[in-house]
Amino acid sequence: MESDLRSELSRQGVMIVSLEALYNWGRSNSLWPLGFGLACCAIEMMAASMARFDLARFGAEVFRPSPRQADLMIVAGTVTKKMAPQVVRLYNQMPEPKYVMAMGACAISGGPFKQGYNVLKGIDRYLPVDVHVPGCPPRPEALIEGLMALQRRIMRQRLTGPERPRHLQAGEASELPVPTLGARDIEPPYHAAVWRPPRVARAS
Amino acid sequence: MERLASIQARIEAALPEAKLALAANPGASGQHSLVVEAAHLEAVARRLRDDPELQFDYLSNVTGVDWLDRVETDKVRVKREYQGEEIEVEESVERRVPGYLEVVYHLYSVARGTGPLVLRVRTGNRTDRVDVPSLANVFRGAELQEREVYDLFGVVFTGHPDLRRLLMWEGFSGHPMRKDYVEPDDYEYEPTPHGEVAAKASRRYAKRGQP
Amino acid sequence: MNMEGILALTGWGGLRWVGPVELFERGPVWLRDWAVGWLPEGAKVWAEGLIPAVAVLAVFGLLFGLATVAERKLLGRIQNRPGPNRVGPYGWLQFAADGVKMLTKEDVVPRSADRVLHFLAPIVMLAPVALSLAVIPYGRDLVAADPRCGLLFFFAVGSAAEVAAFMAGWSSRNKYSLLGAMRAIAQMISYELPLVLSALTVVMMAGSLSLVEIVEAQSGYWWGVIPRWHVMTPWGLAGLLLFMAAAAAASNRAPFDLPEGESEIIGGFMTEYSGFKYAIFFMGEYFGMFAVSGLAVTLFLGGWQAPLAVLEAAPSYGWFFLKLGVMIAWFIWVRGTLPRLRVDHLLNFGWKYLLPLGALNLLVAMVWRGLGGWAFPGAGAVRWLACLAMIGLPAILWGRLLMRSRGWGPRVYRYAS
Amino acid sequence: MIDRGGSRRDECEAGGEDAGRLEVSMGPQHPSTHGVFRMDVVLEGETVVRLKPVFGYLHRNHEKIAEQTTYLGSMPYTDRLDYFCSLTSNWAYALAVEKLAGLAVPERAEYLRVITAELTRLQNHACQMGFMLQDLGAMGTPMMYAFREREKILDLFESLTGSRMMCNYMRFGGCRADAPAGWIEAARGVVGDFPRFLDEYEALLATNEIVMARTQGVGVLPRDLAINASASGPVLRASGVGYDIRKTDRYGVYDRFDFRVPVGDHGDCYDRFMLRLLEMRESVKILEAALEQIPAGPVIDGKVKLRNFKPRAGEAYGRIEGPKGEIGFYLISDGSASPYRYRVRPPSLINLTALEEMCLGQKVADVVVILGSIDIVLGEVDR
Amino acid sequence: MSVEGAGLIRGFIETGRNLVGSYVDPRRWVTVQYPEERRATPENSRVYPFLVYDGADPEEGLRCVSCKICEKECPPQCIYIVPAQDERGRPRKHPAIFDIDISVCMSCQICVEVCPFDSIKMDQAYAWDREDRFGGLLLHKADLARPNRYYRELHPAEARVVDEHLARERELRESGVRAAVRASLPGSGEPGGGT
Repeated sequence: MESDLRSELSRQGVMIVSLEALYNWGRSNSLWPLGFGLACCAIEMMAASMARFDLARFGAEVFRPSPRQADLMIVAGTVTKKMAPQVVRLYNQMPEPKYVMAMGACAISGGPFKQGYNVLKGIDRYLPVDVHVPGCPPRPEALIEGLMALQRRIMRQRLTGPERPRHLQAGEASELPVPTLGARDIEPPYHAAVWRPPRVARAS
Repeated sequence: MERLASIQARIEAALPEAKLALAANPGASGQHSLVVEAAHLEAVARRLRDDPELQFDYLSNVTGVDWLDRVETDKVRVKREYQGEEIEVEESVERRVPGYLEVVYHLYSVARGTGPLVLRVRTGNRTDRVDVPSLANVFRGAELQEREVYDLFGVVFTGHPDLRRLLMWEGFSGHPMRKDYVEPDDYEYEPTPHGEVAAKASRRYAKRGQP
Repeated sequence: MNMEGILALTGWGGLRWVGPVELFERGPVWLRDWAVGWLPEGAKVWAEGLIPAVAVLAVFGLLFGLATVAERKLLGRIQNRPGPNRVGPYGWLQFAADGVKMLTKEDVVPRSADRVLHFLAPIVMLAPVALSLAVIPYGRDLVAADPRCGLLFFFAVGSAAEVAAFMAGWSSRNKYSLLGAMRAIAQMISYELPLVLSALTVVMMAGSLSLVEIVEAQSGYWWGVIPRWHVMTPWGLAGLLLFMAAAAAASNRAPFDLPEGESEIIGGFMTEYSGFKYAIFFMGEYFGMFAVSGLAVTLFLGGWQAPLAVLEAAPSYGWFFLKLGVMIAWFIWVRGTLPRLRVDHLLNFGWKYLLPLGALNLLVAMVWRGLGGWAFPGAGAVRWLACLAMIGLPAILWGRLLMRSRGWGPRVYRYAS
Repeated sequence: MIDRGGSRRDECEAGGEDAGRLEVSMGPQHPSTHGVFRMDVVLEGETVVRLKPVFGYLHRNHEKIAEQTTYLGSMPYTDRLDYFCSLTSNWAYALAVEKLAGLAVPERAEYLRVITAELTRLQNHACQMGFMLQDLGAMGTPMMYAFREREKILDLFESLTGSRMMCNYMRFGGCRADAPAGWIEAARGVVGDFPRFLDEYEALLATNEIVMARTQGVGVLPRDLAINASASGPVLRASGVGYDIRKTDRYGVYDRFDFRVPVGDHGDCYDRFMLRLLEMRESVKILEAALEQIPAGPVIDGKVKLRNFKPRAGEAYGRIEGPKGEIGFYLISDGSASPYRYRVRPPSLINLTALEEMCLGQKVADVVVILGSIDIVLGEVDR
Repeated sequence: MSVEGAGLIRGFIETGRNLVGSYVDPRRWVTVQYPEERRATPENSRVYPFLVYDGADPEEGLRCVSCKICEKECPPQCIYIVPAQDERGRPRKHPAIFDIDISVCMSCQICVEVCPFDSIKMDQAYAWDREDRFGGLLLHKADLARPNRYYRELHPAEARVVDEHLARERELRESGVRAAVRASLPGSGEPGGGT
């Protein structure tokens, strides 16, 4: 339905709720995160769920310890190469629809530790990330902003057509290949299907 | 320094075969150390722990240091014949000093509130003679730290109850904390490259060949 | 409006003037009779069973949704935060959002799982507890089924839920699930007994296994003010406390939520469940809590009886659900306060503490009845205190003995010189 | 002392490789391993017969990075070691560098260091108790109360240092910035309110029968083993060793304050829990005195260079009593702008040395409690 | 002398007090309902750096002279600077490119401390959530430039000190120039320099 017609109707007191809107409303307002902390950012994630900021107001305080019941993976902290296979495995264990939030500089790009030999330079090399929340660590307010951005993103999604969410597209795998630990480095260094970085022109 | 010398004398009196050397610290901290031969490390540590006058019962810190092979130039005076005359000239001679791995122990005494006593022990070289006796049987506190030194520096602790890698995964090769460790190259996306990283990143971009 | 009341359809065909009190009180029954009346004769029997069943499921389904939100809000308040407050008015539609999400979530079955058992377990979890809701009288004449042995039916059916927990844990092929399942079984065996024992006291005093009759046995008031609920007697009070402790264990609520102990074994037997199956487990757990709370209300708190004679004007089912709400709030409060027990503590607590006290309570109830003949001034108070001491003192002393024998107790600390 | 631990281990292994054993890998993603820590546990029923910790899931190469950057550049990284206690890590590092370079610290800076370190101790201990109770299965309530108080302290940190968690506050030869106007008063208010929270905690938990049953006699660390395994901080003191670096080393200006060091006699989880409670009460005393006595003056030695800081060749080991135990830094300088060797002595890692001994024969539910009572933080364990 | 069970009851009283207290006691009602309610961040608070410019033109007024000190001192190496060049190819005291990768920045403010020109300062905006990592989190010169007025609003006390310092420097520089000019004039015996 056209959005202006819908808004006109709602002004007249007629609420039109499409199945799509209901579906999006449900999943955006019930984002249960995986209780999954990696490093410093996990503490701010916890702080966000505590009394001062209270993530519960958004219905998102139900930190599920089991990935089977979680909707949102907040990658909060440094992903090391040793940990990366487990993170991908956890993502694979989550049921669709699932979302990934990269919280903090380390999860996005390796952050301050990107120079390290055991640090993965961004979880988006292996997982499709929906929202990036930079910060070192992000303040709880920033995390809440990120959560609201994710909610808006879900509400915007159309269930049909080429723009439909990933989990509704045929051929999009719910499980991603798990990288393995090699003798010197993690292999492969990234999944080409997920990660397509642009080239930044820089003088060496 | 004096106190350390008296400790040295005390240990040498109790363990005549163990030769200790004093290593002076040129820095401001004044924490000088005792260098122990690897063969006598365990006996010395046990003595330090059990001697009623010393009671260094608390092994606070164990760590490795990688000293690379280095070239030293010594000034030597040599006699040379110069225009039929023998004169003494100063020449610089390059000398290759083999590197070694060093394990440093910081001991404290809980019973007496003294410390730190710094012990150092050195391996033969950096490649094949890298073993040092483990202190895990004298101080349990050394167990995990020795594993870490093994993992990151490649010092092999003989007699360690469970010598496995601590931080890196099983099957990893190399010892990352060594000074000559070459880090894996994963600079596929570097918007702010510097120095060496910039070179690596541009190599990466050239290989990928995408715009 | 007519002072006589309003015109109401009282059942099939009976149209007469009734007052608002009667309307609310009898309304549900009339509604049922009216609906049944439309049907042909052969279908009436079925409808008479089906309509209450649907009504119970609908009411408790809604209650389940509201209880989850209430739990999150109340826990929030205990923890100095508001809890869900943005979805729907004051956050009360949070359960709907969760429900929509759960319904549309992918259902993952682990590759190595036993698919049949894995599928059946949530159903086996929910069905018996839903059945056990049938025998609870929600109001005057408002009970889905009133068998002569209602209490027996309740316990027989209710304990099937633990089988479901074991099915779930076993079929998931996950070590944490299995640990949770084993804990569930151990817990069931230990806690059914004290649960039944404390209920048995009531059966003995009321002389009936029918829950409707047990409620009726608690009607009336002492001196016209204090309701004759069982909880007002020493044995009833002790019985209620024992029952609530055992009930928390039976419904896997804190501090006895070991089968799913999140901090130890992830989600216990539910670890591998996702989407709607998980929601059904969740629902089964809440239904179990409603059932035991409803039974506690029925057995000890006078069921649908009003607390004061003047308040009897309010509909009886209103009182029942109010009391049920208080019980649920108590469960939530406990969850917000207490840490979890350990398996062996749980078993010890059940076998060594609750069970002997339950048996003692039976004795106290007998004494209470035996002392009923006393007729000197203040006899009531003496009898009350004597019986309370009979159960209270052993409870405290026995508890102390058990604690001290393990060396548990407060400590005094020294300071280094 | 070691032999006993060893024999106990052998005994359990000799118990037979019969059926009924269950190998569980707890972690690296487990709600109660406080991050990405893993324990490979062998269970008989629910009893632990073997436990092997697996580290390294958060090994982010702190030491290597520090050897490639300047002395100053490592300071913000020390924040991220123990992300609950950035200020004490700052202090330990600054202390080591000051020893290395022979720097003195102005008096006001010393007081600010004591104040921030003790505030850090308060919030760390409060949160540790919250986490431990979370592991015991309390639905977050104690943790919520702890974080409620922590936020007040973080507000102080933010207005002093600019950041809630990653303070990066201390510099070689002092502190980066002086306290803003009104900060001391605000800190006095927070410290004055704190005992109320401690009372609340004590009422909620200290005599709670379930807490006592779950923690008393659980995870006992005998005195000799505690010393031999280099345990430190509250873990060491709970085992009956009155060893506090604030008293022994008298670093900073700690000798000006009157405080006591509580000591436990049983070495179990309850002792470790209660000691933290008592230590917080002592910290409040230190804070009250420090906020009263703090002198005016500069907060940093103006002669110390910020850039091109090159201490002369040598080495130093500096340590302080962090909330989790002895945190020390060992530095070797070769006279250049970055340390030749940079080593962190991580209390969390070393306190885990005797984890297996503490867990053997206990139930699986106790393992998480024992781990919680040790108070580890993975950033520091793996570095 | 304690009675078993008293500990549990004490716990219930405590949680009950908090339950009631969250309705009546402001000390037990600590939630800041973000985004409707926001707490003012303290003056010292810091998130990401920005570049200060004087005057009205964000390009020409930039204080940055492209000395690359911050680039070198930045611990995670997230700053990238290329100096501008004039027509003859000589480096100008102005950055052509000044990028900060905030997906790497650790908000340590070491760049602020080492900057001798007071040109880089810390911002307090924290909401940087982006769906696009590659474009959205690399801040360029234009995104980073902020007027001095903005800095004064964020950090009033600090800005006052900086402004005074800069004014004094400018004065010295100008008086130095004047003195130097005077010194170069014939017949003047005044010593030059602006110390």
